[in-house]
Amino acid sequence: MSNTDFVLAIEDLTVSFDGFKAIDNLNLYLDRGELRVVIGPNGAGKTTLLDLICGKTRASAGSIKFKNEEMTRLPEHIRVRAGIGRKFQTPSIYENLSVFKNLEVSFPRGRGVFGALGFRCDDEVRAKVDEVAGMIGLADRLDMEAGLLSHGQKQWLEIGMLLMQDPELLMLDEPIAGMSAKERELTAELLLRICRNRSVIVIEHDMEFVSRIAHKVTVMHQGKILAEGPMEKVQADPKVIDVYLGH
Amino acid sequence: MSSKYDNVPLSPERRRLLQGLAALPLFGVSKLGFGASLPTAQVNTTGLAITDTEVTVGQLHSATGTMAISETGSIQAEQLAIDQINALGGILGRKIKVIKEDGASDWPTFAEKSRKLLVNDKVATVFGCWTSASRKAVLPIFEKENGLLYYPTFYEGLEQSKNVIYTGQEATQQIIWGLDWAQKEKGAKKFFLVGSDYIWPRTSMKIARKHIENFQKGRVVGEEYYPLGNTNFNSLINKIKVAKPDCIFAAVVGGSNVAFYKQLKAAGITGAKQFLLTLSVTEDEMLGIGGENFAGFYSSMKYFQSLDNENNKVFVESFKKAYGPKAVIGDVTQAAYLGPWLWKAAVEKAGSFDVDKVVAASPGIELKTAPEGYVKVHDNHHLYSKARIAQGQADGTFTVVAESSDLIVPDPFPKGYQ
Amino acid sequence: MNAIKNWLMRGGYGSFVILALILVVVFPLAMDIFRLNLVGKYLTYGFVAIGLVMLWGYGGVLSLGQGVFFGLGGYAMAMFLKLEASDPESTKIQSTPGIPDFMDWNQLTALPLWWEPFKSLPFALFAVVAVPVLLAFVVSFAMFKRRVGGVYFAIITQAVALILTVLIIGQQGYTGGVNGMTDLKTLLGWDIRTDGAKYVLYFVNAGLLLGAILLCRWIQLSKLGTLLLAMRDKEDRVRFSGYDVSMFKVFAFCLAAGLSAIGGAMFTLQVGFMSPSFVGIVPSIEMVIFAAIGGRMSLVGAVYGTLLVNFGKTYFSESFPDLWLFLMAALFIGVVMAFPNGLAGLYESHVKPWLARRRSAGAPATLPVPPAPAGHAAPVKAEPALSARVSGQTA
Amino acid sequence: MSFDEIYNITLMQGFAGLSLFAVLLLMGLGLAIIFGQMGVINMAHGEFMTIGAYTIFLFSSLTESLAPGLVQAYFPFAIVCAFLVAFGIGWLTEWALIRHLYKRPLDTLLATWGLSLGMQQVFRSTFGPKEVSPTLPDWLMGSWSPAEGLDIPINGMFVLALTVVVTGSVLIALYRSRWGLRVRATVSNRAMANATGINTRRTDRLTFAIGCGIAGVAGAAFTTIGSTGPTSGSLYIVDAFLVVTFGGAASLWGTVVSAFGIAQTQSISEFFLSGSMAKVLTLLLIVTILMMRPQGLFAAKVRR
Repeated sequence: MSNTDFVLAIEDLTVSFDGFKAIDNLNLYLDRGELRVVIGPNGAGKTTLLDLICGKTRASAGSIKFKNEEMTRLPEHIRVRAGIGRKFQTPSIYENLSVFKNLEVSFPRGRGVFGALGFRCDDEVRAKVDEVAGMIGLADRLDMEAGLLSHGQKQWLEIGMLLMQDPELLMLDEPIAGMSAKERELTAELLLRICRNRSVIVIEHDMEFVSRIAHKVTVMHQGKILAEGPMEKVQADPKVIDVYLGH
Repeated sequence: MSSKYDNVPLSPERRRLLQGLAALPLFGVSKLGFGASLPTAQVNTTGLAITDTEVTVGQLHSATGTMAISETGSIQAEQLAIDQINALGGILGRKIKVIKEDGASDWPTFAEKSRKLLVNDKVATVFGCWTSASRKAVLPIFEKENGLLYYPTFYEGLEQSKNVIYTGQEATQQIIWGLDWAQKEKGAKKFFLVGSDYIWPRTSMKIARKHIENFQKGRVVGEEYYPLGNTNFNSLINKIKVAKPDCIFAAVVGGSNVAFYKQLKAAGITGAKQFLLTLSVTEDEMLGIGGENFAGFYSSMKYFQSLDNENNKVFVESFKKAYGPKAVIGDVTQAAYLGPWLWKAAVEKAGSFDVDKVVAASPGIELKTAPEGYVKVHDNHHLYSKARIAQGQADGTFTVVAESSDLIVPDPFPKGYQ
Repeated sequence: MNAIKNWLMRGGYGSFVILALILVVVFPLAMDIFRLNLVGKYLTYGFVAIGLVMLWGYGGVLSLGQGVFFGLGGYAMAMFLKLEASDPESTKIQSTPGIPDFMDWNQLTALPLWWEPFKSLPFALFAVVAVPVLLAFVVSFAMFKRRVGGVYFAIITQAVALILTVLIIGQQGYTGGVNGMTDLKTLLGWDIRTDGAKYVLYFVNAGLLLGAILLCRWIQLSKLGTLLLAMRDKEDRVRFSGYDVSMFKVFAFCLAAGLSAIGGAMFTLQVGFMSPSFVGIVPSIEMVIFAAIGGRMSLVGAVYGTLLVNFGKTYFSESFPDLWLFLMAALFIGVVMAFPNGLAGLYESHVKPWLARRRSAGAPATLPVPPAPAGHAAPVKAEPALSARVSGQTA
Repeated sequence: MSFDEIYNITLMQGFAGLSLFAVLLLMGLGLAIIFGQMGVINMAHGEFMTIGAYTIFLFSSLTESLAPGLVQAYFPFAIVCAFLVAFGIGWLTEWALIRHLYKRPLDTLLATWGLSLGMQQVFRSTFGPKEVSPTLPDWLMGSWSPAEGLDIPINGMFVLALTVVVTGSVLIALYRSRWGLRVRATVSNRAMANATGINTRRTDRLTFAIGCGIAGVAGAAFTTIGSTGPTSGSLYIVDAFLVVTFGGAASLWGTVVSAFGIAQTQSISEFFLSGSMAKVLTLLLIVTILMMRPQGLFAAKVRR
């Protein structure tokens, strides 16, 4: 397949660790503006899939096209600059820096060595920080050291750091793990808001949460795609039921 | 090191005070007490650290670091000579006081310490240095500050300084006679040259090669250098086996030395089968190598502990008395022992401690009591000395087998060898 | 007044000003030229130490081969000085006059081609920085691109140090071998061995060091500094924020190399020779401990650490040579086990709160500046060694 | 040169490579356990070797003065003692120093470097600055000469045999014993190992001590081919680290292969080049390969 409208097109993707195929001949297509949730039992290869897309792990075979551009051989930072953002499972923020600094550092300017040396925090940066901070509900916490935030706030901050870069594809690995019910609610709203002008892939276990946000659900099992489609359809799929209940 | 060498230097104020007092002509009581012949103002016109009763000298060797292995003997010998001189009443009625500095096997430290000794402590002379590198590091300082250094080690030559008296052999004194002996007595025509990779072995081997090729009409069948501290010589030994030299001519130093001889022995190259002449094994090195590994090989030096003469018997006895019956004396140790005595003779001849006067008086100074026999200072500040060949024994001693009939003239810039 | 005070507080420049005063005013007044020249020599190691603060403290990359760059800078300088000292007149005793003495000893009969450019001072000064930085770039680019880090990087830098030492010693016809390049005399006809020259060189050296600290401080306060710190803790996060992490590390390594090289060149000028004993592993690790004792996060602390260790070394090796190694061992172990952040950390955790308590009534509480260089902790510590050395010297 | 001679030289040169291999492997083995399995960078490894060497020297001196008749027999006992002494000091070191630093690997490097300085000074104060050599039993000296012109060094064979025995025991211990199981469990997942009832602190201490003990054996073996001085250890340390790193830190087989490769490269290039250049060439080769393959020759691919 050459040029498509998909923001992300993954074809025949395989990665093996010493013979063990963590991802096995996988195909996946993602539309612009789509919010896709990937579910599956432990060890299905969900996190590995995100690792492959963002470049943390190198594929053994297959192709990953982002906006029709081949990504498989590119280093991580180039993929990020192309518009792929990734949030890790455990909140990964700079604990010693203030919330403001965390966001400022993520602003996509001055990314080279000398660019970083000459970087100045001007009005444009401040405006963007304020905007994002408002979105993630941390506008009144800008001067706080990030390490002092609550667990949920840390998760939001990391999402905010990604939003600073306006990525076209956002990948979130279990964003609500460890959150209170109230925080989950807020997170769901946040996700629905931010997917308006970008595509989002979310890995999640919480089915209630999934059904609340997902446009489409992909079920993975043993490195392969077991089922794909709207939540209700997938939930009714006997293969899926077998995988979840058979174990 | 024993604590008896830890001399605490006088504080500068105190020293200045003492100097000031000594300069007062009427304040001569102490002089009378010690029966000094000359007033300090007369023997010391350049502000050296000399009082009516004491003359301060420096001693600069490595007490720590890799070179401590080699320099310990020199430290001991110099101290012994100084103790003996003091027991005889000192020099010009003044006892010698030593400021001991540790160069720590580090050349910049040598430079730092030599500057301290000359500039801060104003010592009358320095006994010290062992490696060429340390001497090269301090040389500009001695020339700049007009100090005086007695340097004990046999070395590569190519140097002559107003401010240094070289009490060891320069390269030709150690090499040429030995090679001639090897040719005459052992019929050696094919030589294999082996050395550690630094200036002294390289220069020595350069002289050896020129002598073998141009003067002896012999052949050099191999020339190899190994990094300092190398401990694996098996490949080299195989190269030697391929080349089949009549003589292995070796200048391997330090820890490599031990490995070299142990592995030679293990490869079946022993004194009984192969003629080997070395420039770098003295009684000191023998301790580490072990007599059984060196037995039958030959060493070219000017001094061996087993030398049979009256001076040496007395020297060996007093050395062992001072440092224990197991102490051994190598070539450099003996050369270091000469330093204080040569200085004493020069100072007394000059009638002054002033460096310029001592330097001027030095050429022609003779020492009839040297353990190695008679020595004399040449105009080029090196010593006339004899060359000797000795064979290593299984018990770790050397038996002298040959000795040059005449004193060999030192020639640090030998024509035809450059 | 208040503006200056604020500026000093904000960037942590107060401690910098104190250091500058000590280096430029106190030391020259309190010491004779011999001691001052020694301090000058120590300060050249200070360049390496602040380079390590940037590389190790900020960048999280430990190099055990900084001696390589110190040595290369020093050698580049020494080559120029050696050529100037080897004019045909003063080397007429050689078989080939006009080339450095060690070349003559090694039967070279002409100056090697790659030595030729070092006849020019501008080229030599350029090479002082460029050669080490280039080497640093090649080594680190290859490794950081491949994500070699931590322990592996440290060990490979050691291997590089070993290679260079063996090369320099083995190629003595071109490098002076173990002896190094000695007997350097003049810089464009200006005799660097006189007391006057030593004063001048000391101030140039101190000025450059202070300049280097300001440069590093500026980098620390820039986004680059933030990123270096961020990388040390959350490397992946930085990478997935679109930064090429390896290039930042390469930059830190090149910066440290360039600083070390300047130190090396100043060493050559002040001491009058350069030798391979600085290139090897042992001096490289010793330089790491200078930074560790001062505080790996503090530029000013690193300079105090350097001074303290070297004063200690000089003092102890003069008075108790046997104890020196034990003391050094204790310093290494003690700092690592008890004060991972060195003197600066000690100052931050003990002295500063104490000072704050004493002042707490009047002055407004100071905002904690996280990696602020420590100020007066070190000089207080250094005093015993200093006073012992300084007493009785003419001012 | 006749065919026979070429044949003999080839054999002897081959053995030279083998004995260098044995030396490197013996140096690297203890380190491979400590660095590879525990991630601790023990810069005092060389000094633990020196401890072993001095133990042999002590034994030799004591035997000579107390029971001269036993000079031929003391060596095997002395090697066992070298292991025990180094083991004991390693145990103490882990207790006093290393266990506080597991989370800061670069700091173990600095602390153990300090330790090595201190140990060197202890050696110097105890045994003097000069190098010493133990009196070796006659059966360890000289060469085995199966044919005219062919001499195989006996000390080389001894070191080779010792290396085979030590390496074999380590491999067996690591893959067949309970200690080995515990070590491997701890390496792959410390928290889980702890949870399953493995006393990881005890395992660490034992592992470190065993690594040190092997260093002691290495030092003991080296007395047959080299010298012993207070600073001998520092000669070995970089080589030892290179062997382990080059092999891929976590793999003992890697250490074996890398020691073999380095030894052959060095030994062959020494035969054809000058000694210094051979060293530079070997090191450059190692660094180049490490730059292209930073994980070393053998590295487990782990899903991260």
